[in-house]
This record gives sequence, structure tokens and C-alpha cells, in this order.
Amino acid sequence: MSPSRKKAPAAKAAAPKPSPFGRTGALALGLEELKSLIGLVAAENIHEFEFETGSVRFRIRKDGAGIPVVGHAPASALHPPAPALAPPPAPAPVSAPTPAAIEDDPAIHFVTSPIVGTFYRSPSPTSPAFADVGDFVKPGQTLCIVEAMKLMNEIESEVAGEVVKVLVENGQPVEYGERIFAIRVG
Amino acid sequence: MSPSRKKAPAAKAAAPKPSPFGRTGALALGLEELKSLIGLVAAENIHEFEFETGSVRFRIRKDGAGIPVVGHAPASALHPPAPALAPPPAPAPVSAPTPAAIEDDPAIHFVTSPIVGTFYRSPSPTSPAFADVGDFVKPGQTLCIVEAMKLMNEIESEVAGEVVKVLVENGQPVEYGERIFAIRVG
Amino acid sequence: MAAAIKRKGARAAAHTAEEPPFKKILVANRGEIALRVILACKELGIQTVAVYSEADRNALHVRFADEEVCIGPAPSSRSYLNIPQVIAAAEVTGAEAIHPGYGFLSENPHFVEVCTACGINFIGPNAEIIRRMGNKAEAKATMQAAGIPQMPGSDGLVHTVEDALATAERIGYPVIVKASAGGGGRGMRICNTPEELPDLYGTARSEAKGAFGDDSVYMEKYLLEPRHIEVQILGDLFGNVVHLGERECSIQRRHQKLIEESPSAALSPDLRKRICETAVKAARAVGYYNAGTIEFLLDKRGDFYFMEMNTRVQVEHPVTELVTGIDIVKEQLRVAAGRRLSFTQDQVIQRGHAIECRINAEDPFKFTPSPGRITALNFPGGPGIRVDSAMHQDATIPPHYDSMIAKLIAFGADRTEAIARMRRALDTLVVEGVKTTAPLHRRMLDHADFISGAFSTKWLEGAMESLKQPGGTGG
Amino acid sequence: MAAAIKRKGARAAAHTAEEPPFKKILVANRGEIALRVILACKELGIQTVAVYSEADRNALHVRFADEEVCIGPAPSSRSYLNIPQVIAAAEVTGAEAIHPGYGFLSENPHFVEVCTACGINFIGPNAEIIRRMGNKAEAKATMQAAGIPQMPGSDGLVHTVEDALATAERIGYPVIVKASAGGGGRGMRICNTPEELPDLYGTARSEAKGAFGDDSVYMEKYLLEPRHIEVQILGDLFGNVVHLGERECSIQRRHQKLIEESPSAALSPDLRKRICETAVKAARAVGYYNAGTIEFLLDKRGDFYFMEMNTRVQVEHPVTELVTGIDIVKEQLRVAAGRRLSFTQDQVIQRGHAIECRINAEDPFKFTPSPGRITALNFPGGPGIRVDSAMHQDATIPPHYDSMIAKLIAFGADRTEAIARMRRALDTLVVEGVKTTAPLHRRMLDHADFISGAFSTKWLEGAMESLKQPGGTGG
Repeated sequence: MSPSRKKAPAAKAAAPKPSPFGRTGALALGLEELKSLIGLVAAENIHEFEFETGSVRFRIRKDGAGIPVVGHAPASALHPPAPALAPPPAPAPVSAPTPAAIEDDPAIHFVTSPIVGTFYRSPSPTSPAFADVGDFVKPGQTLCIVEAMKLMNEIESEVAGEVVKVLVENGQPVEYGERIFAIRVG
Repeated sequence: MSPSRKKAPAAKAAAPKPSPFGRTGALALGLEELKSLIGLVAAENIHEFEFETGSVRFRIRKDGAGIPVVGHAPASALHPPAPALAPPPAPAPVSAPTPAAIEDDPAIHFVTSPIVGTFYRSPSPTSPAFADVGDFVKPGQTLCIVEAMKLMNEIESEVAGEVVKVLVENGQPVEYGERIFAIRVG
Repeated sequence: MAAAIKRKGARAAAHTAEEPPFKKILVANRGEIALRVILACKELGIQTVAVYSEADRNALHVRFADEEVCIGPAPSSRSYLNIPQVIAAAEVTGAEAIHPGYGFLSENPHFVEVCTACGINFIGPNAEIIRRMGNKAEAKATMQAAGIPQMPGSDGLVHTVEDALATAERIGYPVIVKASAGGGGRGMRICNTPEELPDLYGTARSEAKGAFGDDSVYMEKYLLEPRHIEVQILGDLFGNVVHLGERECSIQRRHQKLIEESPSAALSPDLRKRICETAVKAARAVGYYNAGTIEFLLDKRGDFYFMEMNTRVQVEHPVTELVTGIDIVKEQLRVAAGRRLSFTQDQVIQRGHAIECRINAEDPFKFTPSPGRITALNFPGGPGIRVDSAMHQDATIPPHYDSMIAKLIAFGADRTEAIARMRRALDTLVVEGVKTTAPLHRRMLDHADFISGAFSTKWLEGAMESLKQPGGTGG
Repeated sequence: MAAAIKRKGARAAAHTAEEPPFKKILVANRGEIALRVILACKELGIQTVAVYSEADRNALHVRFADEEVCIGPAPSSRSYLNIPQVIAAAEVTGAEAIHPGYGFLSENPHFVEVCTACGINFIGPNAEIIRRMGNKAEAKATMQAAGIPQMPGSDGLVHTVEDALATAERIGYPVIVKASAGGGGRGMRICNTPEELPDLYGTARSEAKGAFGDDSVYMEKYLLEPRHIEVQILGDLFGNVVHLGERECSIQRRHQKLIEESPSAALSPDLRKRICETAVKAARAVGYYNAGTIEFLLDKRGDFYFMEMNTRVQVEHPVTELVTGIDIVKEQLRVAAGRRLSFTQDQVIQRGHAIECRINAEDPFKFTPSPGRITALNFPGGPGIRVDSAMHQDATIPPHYDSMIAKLIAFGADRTEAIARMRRALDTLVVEGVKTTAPLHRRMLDHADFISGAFSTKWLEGAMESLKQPGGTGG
């Protein structure tokens, strides 16, 4: 039970979210349309606006101060980031949060961990990393190892492209679906 | 404890309901339609508007401030008209629900009971009614009696106009704020 | 759209083992206590009438009653405190009796007289008992005559400064000057020396005059680290009076209780027996019946003094229900209907330990009210947790009434288990949209003084600064 | 943005009277039972790790655990039943032990072996016990050898039609043919005459083959109006085995329990003693430890027969907790850590009466699932009501798992009070957005047969048509 296993609350935001802006249901609701709805609700004498169709659900709510709050994931109101009495968060992990630029870049492919385990960037402590930032990788090329139950599971790239960011520190735990590499496809 | 005191669940169901769409189901609900609905709800005397058809569901809600309470649908989702296992409602009261025509007519003034008690239309069982449908009444003119704690409280008209409907049966209980007369001002 | 007084299809009250004590009663209250009374009525097969102000149209006590009557606008003075409206609501619905809950009309002897004059059964003691116990000086005199230990103090009212100085000399400083008609700390002054007494005596009187229209005051010895111990009483119309053990309510802020528990960690079995038997003696002295509470102050040496009697059900009655297994509100209904108490003193056994936290919609450290809409709500569940509340998600807490959201009550085999359960109940309580006092409660439950049971009615005042710090739990 | 495995700032587990049995455990389950285990851990000062599928990202068991690990997509086979993922989650978080709850991996001996191989403490009995009790024929043989009353039936498996006919002749019709690996009614046939036996024997075998990949069957006498009586067992690693009294679970639909209670209205004190002592004997016969349940069928004459043993905590464990005051889940954690049972058989006393209703998101009369979003929710509170649930307003009930929304448990001084409290709990339960079985429960609680206690495991089947009618409560 090493302290390094204790992590700051981070990943709910990092988990891949279904893009709500596709064409689901009968209503073509794109980014521009949402923006105009947000503006309208913010301007009008409206406290809350909730909308759902097919897999799309969103809610716009203003608090007493009149600041609009927009959530487009089906995030429960019962799920704030931290309980009221939580101590200050643990020291932040070494790698900084993914810049919004990467998050929003449609050319970026995120490799996620298919299993729970411990993330290793190289086959042994003395070996070089399987893949470093700036490297170009091919589909099927090993990117890292996730160790679980003493088994070393090699994780391969599904795409060809340039590694632009390694999202987990060597030796850290990863959960199912957690983003581990950002690759610029091409 | 006479059976006449037991009333059918009436008032909640009788509250004016928005019937915003002639055709539900195949509803073409685009951005413009949504925007116009938001504007409408913001402008009107409406606290909350919820809509569902097929897979589309949305809700527009305004803050509690400045919203008149009487006569509008309850805001809480926890307040449906009747419990799931309720027996069939008791026989409906003799006077039918107020037609929407009266409800919506801005020329109609509703006289409400200022106290809880028993509603009497005349000073004694053999006397004529203080005011009947079709009568013209003046401000200060007695419309009825509400008896409480053996005291006969005369209820007077606040306006001049024609009595178009008596909303409570003689001898029935009334609560605070309950509408008892509809008067066409003029 | 005719009559708005609604019946919501209450079922026939079949299959109850006992005949319902009443057919129908009116609950002259709101919030959790109104709902609590309605639950007891449902269990006994009694039909219920809720009354409500326009601010409470969507309240749960209205939803779960069989009938409902709007009795006025939001201000209490025009609705829940408006006697003619309440009585008229009982008349038009044919309610046989009125349960007043706590607060509002529950200790108003005039209201009880009006009920009686109108042939409505008031669920509580008679007007005479309420009047006598409501006047502090008269209550004190009554108890003195009955041989109940009194705080050393004045012999009735103190009319002059000279009286005050002589009394203080006799009982010893510090002393406290209290308004006879008082409550909530108004018209009350603590005095440490003869030099400051004349001024403080004067201000107590003028404050009492302003607050209650009555400037009569009395004096008592002021205890340094007293504990608030109260005893639950139940009596019937046949002269049977029993106690249901004690509650400790020493965790207070400005005379507002924040945590209550039973049994008290401060009582030995012998002291418990003496204090409870004294309470029964006090209740008998006034011919008490229905539910009531005798409040005592207990000093460090184990001496206890009569403080006051509350002639109604108490906010904190659930802790007693949990350790005795007796449903106090159902028993109130039974004895009000003229039945004998359904148990004897021998059958009252305190088992385990119960703690109650009152969760208010207030800033937990500044105590400023935080009314508003509850946008997310999760009440704790699981073993040993009882929740008494009339709140729900999307409910709005009106600014017109008290700010209590819920009472969390934890039961365990012993005090340690009860504390552990209350902690995790607070950790799994979610209230969003308004601030609550839950974070303060959570820290108090981690404080070494609370855990060891070493506290007095003045503890919270002194510990408040350290409780404002996340780590300040003295442990 | 690195590691997603989160700590939510759990506080140091100070002030617990006993040393926590573990520092940190993983809860390999979801829903109310995962939350129930987390609550017990909070009370004992144990850190918790929740595992969850992608469908449960916003679930309360995730929110209230100290750490959380996503272990796979929504289907159970790829998440909650995925042994390597669960073990890896325990490894990366440093959990010392795993509590399996009920269902999922709780009775999987292979999982227990993997835990053991990986040095993780499984909170339950060992793999050998689970394997033996999981195979019905083997369990039966074990109990036979221990002298536990058996349903008259075949001596082990029935391999041929001739065997089947001879067995039926010996034990008397009606008989039941059951799959050895079976459950949930599959591979099960009731047979009234020798003429129909050959065909039914054949279909039972082929159905068993199809459902479980194993066509071995055995035979038993078929009781006409049996009652389901089960006994809660707790044991430690020092050979101490105690019972916590019985539960009656006869209100069933297709072997799914709907209402459970303790004590059973069908047992005399003498019969209760015999059945409970028999259960202890059965548990001792397999060297049982941790929590388990021995299920019996009780016939009209007071004879009872071993049915099966469940080697895990039971859905309906709260009724036992309420009448005994013992926290079964906390005791599971203690004995798993190698401690002695914290009480002896003499200290187990059944007091009062408890009833549990399982509220499912289903049509109350057709039992079709009703997944969806809960748009409004009010759980009942007040005296004597316990709610075990992981649901909240705005939560979505995923279609991937069971449909239980909440367990309502009512406690009263006697069965009458428990029934009255359960009725009003159901009357004040509000669930909007999905259908629930609450209306069916409400009607059952008004039914004359339920009130009198005159029911068997077949009662609901027969009463269903009348329960569909609003007035059809047989009263």
C-alpha cells in the first residue's frame, strides 16, 4: 500500500465521454444551437432548462447569482467533485492536466487502458521506453505494459501517428478506460 | 363528520394546464421552436414547463421569486394529484370545473374566501341568496356568509360587476384563498 | 373547482389490532413534526387533516395527510398561529382532536381553552397545567412546594435592586437575573459581583419589558459547567405517570440544542434513578398527563435543579423512542383519547444508545440562515439510522419558519457504536443548494471532549473557534 | 491528469474504540449491498475501494467509497464478474481483503482461490466450503451424513427413469425432479403420478443440460404448502458457530423473495429452538465460518427439511439485524480478520418484529422490468423504518443489473406494529419515473392471509389474481 497509489481526484473528467453533439433523435442540435440556447437562458428570466432526446441530455441551470451552469454529460447532481469536509487534495500528479488544445483536437487519438493494473513504459527499469513523446508509432506497435496479477500485458497502438503526450506516470495504477497516450493521427 | 365534507380531489387537477401543442408525437421541434418556448415561459406567469414526447423530453423552470402560487400547477415533482393506490374519486361536486373561458378571461375577477369555514349563500335556509348568477353587485355588497366558530362572517364584493358563476355549493366548506365567486367587472 | 378541501382517497383503516383512538384528527403544525404525527396516525388508523400556509402548498405533510386545508398566507401569525383559522379547519373537516406538535400553538393555554369550548380534544395537558408551567416564577413556586430541588435563588420575583443584592448575597455569586415570561436568552443577565448587579438588573428588566411586555424578573445561582439533563414523562387521565428515562442536551448554542442523546454519559445508575423519580414526582405534583419533559441542570457534584417543564412533545423525542422502543406520539394519541398508558414503569427499559443531530439550513460556523431550494438530497440509511424530515429534493425551504431540514438519529448497541453510525450518516448525507450545519456536527463528533463525554452547556461556545478549523477536534 | 484511481480525502480513522479489523478493503459489488458494506467499514474505520462498471460511474457506492476503480464496461461478465479486473483493482489500491456482497462473485469458489493465491483475504468462508455447499447433491449428502433432516428423496443422483420411478414409489407422490447444478426453477419438474414421471424426468434432464451444461438430477418429495424458514449463522475461525434466529421468506414469486420477516409467525418457541440448533449443527458439520444461511422447508406438521446453504450475506439480513441488534456485516469483517465472534449464543436475543419489502423497478402486477430515470424520490422515515438503498433522485436504473431500488425494513414492538409501520412506509414512499412493486407490497400487507400469517411459498401464486384488484385483499 504505497502512498504513490493515492491519487488526486482527476479522472471523471478524463474518461471518454460520448459526444453529445452528434445527430441523435429528430433534432439536429449542434454546437451553435447549444450556444444560442445557453445565451437565451442566461438572458431570460429562466432558472433551469433541461432537455433530453435519445442519448442527448443536457441541463442549463442558473444559481441565485445568475451564473449559468452547463452540464452536458449525464452527470448526477449528487456527484460533486469532493465531499464538503474533504482535506485539500493530495499533491497533483507530475504530468499536468491535458491542455484543452489536445482535448479538443479532433486529430488526437487517445489510447485507453483495456485493463486495470500498473502502467510501465518500458519492459524493465533499465530499458528505454517503448514509446516517447515525438516518436511515430504504427498500429500494433507496443506502447507500454500494464501489469495485473503478475502478468505483463503489452498495450499496442491502434493507430499510426505521433505520440504527443504520455498521460500516466511510469509505475502508476490505471483503471479500465483510462487514457494513457495521446497520439496525433497521421 | 358528515359525508358532504369529504371532497373529490378537484382543485389540483382543475388547475389550468398548458396545452401547448395541438399535435403531440410527430412534433417538429427545432431550435427556433425551443427558443420561442423559452421566451414564452420567461415572459408568462409560468413557474415550470415540462414536455415529453417519444424520446424528446425537456423542462423549463423559473426561480420561485415573484411567482404567484394560487391556482397554478404545483411546482414539485413530488406532488402528483393522487397516490398510486387511491380508490376511485368520490362523486364529483355538483358545480362543474370553471370553464377555461372564465379562467382565461381578464375581465373576470375572482372573489376568494379570506377565512376557513362553511359557505352559505343566504342568511337563513329560507331566505333568498345574497347574490345570484346574473346579478349586478357593487363594492361592499354582501355576497355570502362564511361561518366559522359559530360566527357568521359576511363576505363582501371588492368590485362592481355581474356575477357570472358561484364556485362553491351552499353549505360546503371553503379554505383560505379559495375562489368562491366569479364576477365580470364592469 | 368547488371545494378545495381535499380528500386524497385514504383507505379504510382496516386490520389494526387496536381500535383507533380517534377517527380523525387535525395536525396544527408543519414540517417534520407534522409528518411525524401523521405517520403515527397512519399506524393507528386515524384519518389526518393537514393545515398549511400558502408557502407550504407543496409540503410533504400536506401530501401525506388524508385531507388538507389552507389556513392563510405564509406568515405564521396569519396561518399556523391563527387560532380561529385552525379551529375552523377542524370544524369543517370534522376532526375530533388537534395535535399541536411543538412550537406554534403547542403551549398556548388560550388555544387549549378554545379547543375545549368548541368540543375539540386537545392532544396534550389541560390549559391550567400549561399556564402554570408556562410562567417560570409560578412553575418554580409549584415545584418548590412539591419538594423538587430548586436552583438556589430568589423567593419568587425580585422587585427592587435592594432585593436583588440581598438575594445574591444569600445564594452567592455568580447569579443570573431572568425574565419571568422569558425565553431564548432575552431578559437574562449573568452577574459576577455586587458592583455590576444594579445595572444588569435594570437592563434585564427593561429588556424583558420590551420583549414580553412584562418586566418581572427572578434570580438564580449561576452554575459554572452545568449539564442539561431532561426526563421524558408520559401520563394518562387515570393518574398514571411514568418516565422514559433521561436525555442529555448539553450541546447547545444560545440555548438552541444541536445534539441530544440518551442515555446521558454523565449519570450513574443511582443518579439516573434519582433524577427520573424526581421528574415523576414533579409531574404528579401538577396532575400532569400526556407527554411532557422536565428539564434539569446538573452540576459537577451530581446535584440537579429544576429548570422548566415543557408541556408538549419535544424535538428530540426520537432518541428516547429508540432506546425504549416506545412510540411517544402514538402514546400521546392513546392517552388523549382517554385510554390508560399501554405500559407500566417496570416495562420501560433503556437499551443501547441514541444520538440526534438537528441539521439546519444555516452556515455551519456563522449560523446565518440559508434558505433556498434543495437541488440534490440524499438521506443516510442502513442499520441504526432514523431520519425525521419533511424535506425532499427540489423542495424550497421557506424563509418564514425555522430552518431545520432533518433530524438524523443514530442508534447503536452502545455510545461508541452510535457515534460511529452518526459519523457515517453525516458522511453520506448530501444536501446541495443550501448550506447546512452538518459539517459542524461532523467535527463535533470527532472532538475528544464529545467522545469522552466531558462537556457542559457552555462547551460549544468555548470550542467553536477550534471547531472552525478542519483539524481542530481536540483529539 | 494521470492516474484515475481516486482518493477522496478520507479522514484518518481516529477515535474508534476497537482497532479496525482491516486497513483497507475492496467491495466487489454494486448497488445497495456495496453501500451497506461501505457503511460498515466507515463505522469500523476501514478504508474502502469501490469498483464499478462504466454504467455505474455516478453510483452512490462509488461516491461514498474512499477510492474507486473502473473495472470494465456495463455488462457484468466484463466488469463485476471479471475476476482478473477485480483482483488487479485490489492490487493497485493495496486492499487487504475483498467483500463480495451477494450475487456476482460471492459464491464462486474459483474467485476465492484466486484471492487466496494473490494474498487477498476473502471475506467469507473458504473455497472448499463454498464448492461443497454450491453443489446441491453434494450439500445434501454432507447434511445427510451430519444427521440434518432431509427431504425424503433420492439417495444422490437419479441416473435412469427406472431409478426415478422406484424413488417416487418409495417416498410417495407428488415428487420433484431437480437439476443438481440448478437454480431459479430451471431443470425442475413437479410430478404427481407414475404415468407422467418418465416424460417429466426427461425434460428436466435436457433443460438442466441446456441451462447448466450438466444433466444430473435428483428427486425429492414435493411438499404441498411449505414455508421457507432460514436460519442466520455466524462463525469464526476458532470453531465458534452461533445462530441469530430465523427468517421467514415464504412470500415468493418464482423463487424470488418479496417479503421477509423475523421472527416467523409459524414457529413455536420449541420449534424455533430445534430449527435453529439444527442449523448450527449443519454449519458445524462443514466447519463453517463467516456469515451463512441455512434454508429449510417447513411443512404443516412442523417437520422441517434442509434445502440449501447460502455461503454469503443475504439480501434480507437487515430483518435479523433489527431484531437482534447485531450488525452482521461488521461481524463478517471482524471474523474475516481472524477475530473471535464478539458475542456468544446466550447474548443473542430476538426482540420485537421486523419485516422487509424488496422494492423493485418492475410493473407491480406483471413484473416486467421498468428501468429508467428516477424523476422524484422520497424514502420513508420516522420511527422503526430502515432503508437500504443506493438510489437517489435523478439516478438512472441501468438495464444491465437487477432491478432492486430499495429495501424497506420496518421494525415494531410486535408483528402488528411492524405491519402498521410498513404500511405507512409504503404509503409515504414516492418513486416517480419508473414503475415499482410497492403497490403490490401495499396490497399484500392488507391481505387477511398475510395479516394472520397463514401463507406458504405458494401463497402469492394463488393470491396474485385477487391482489391485482384494488379491493382484493381477502379481508
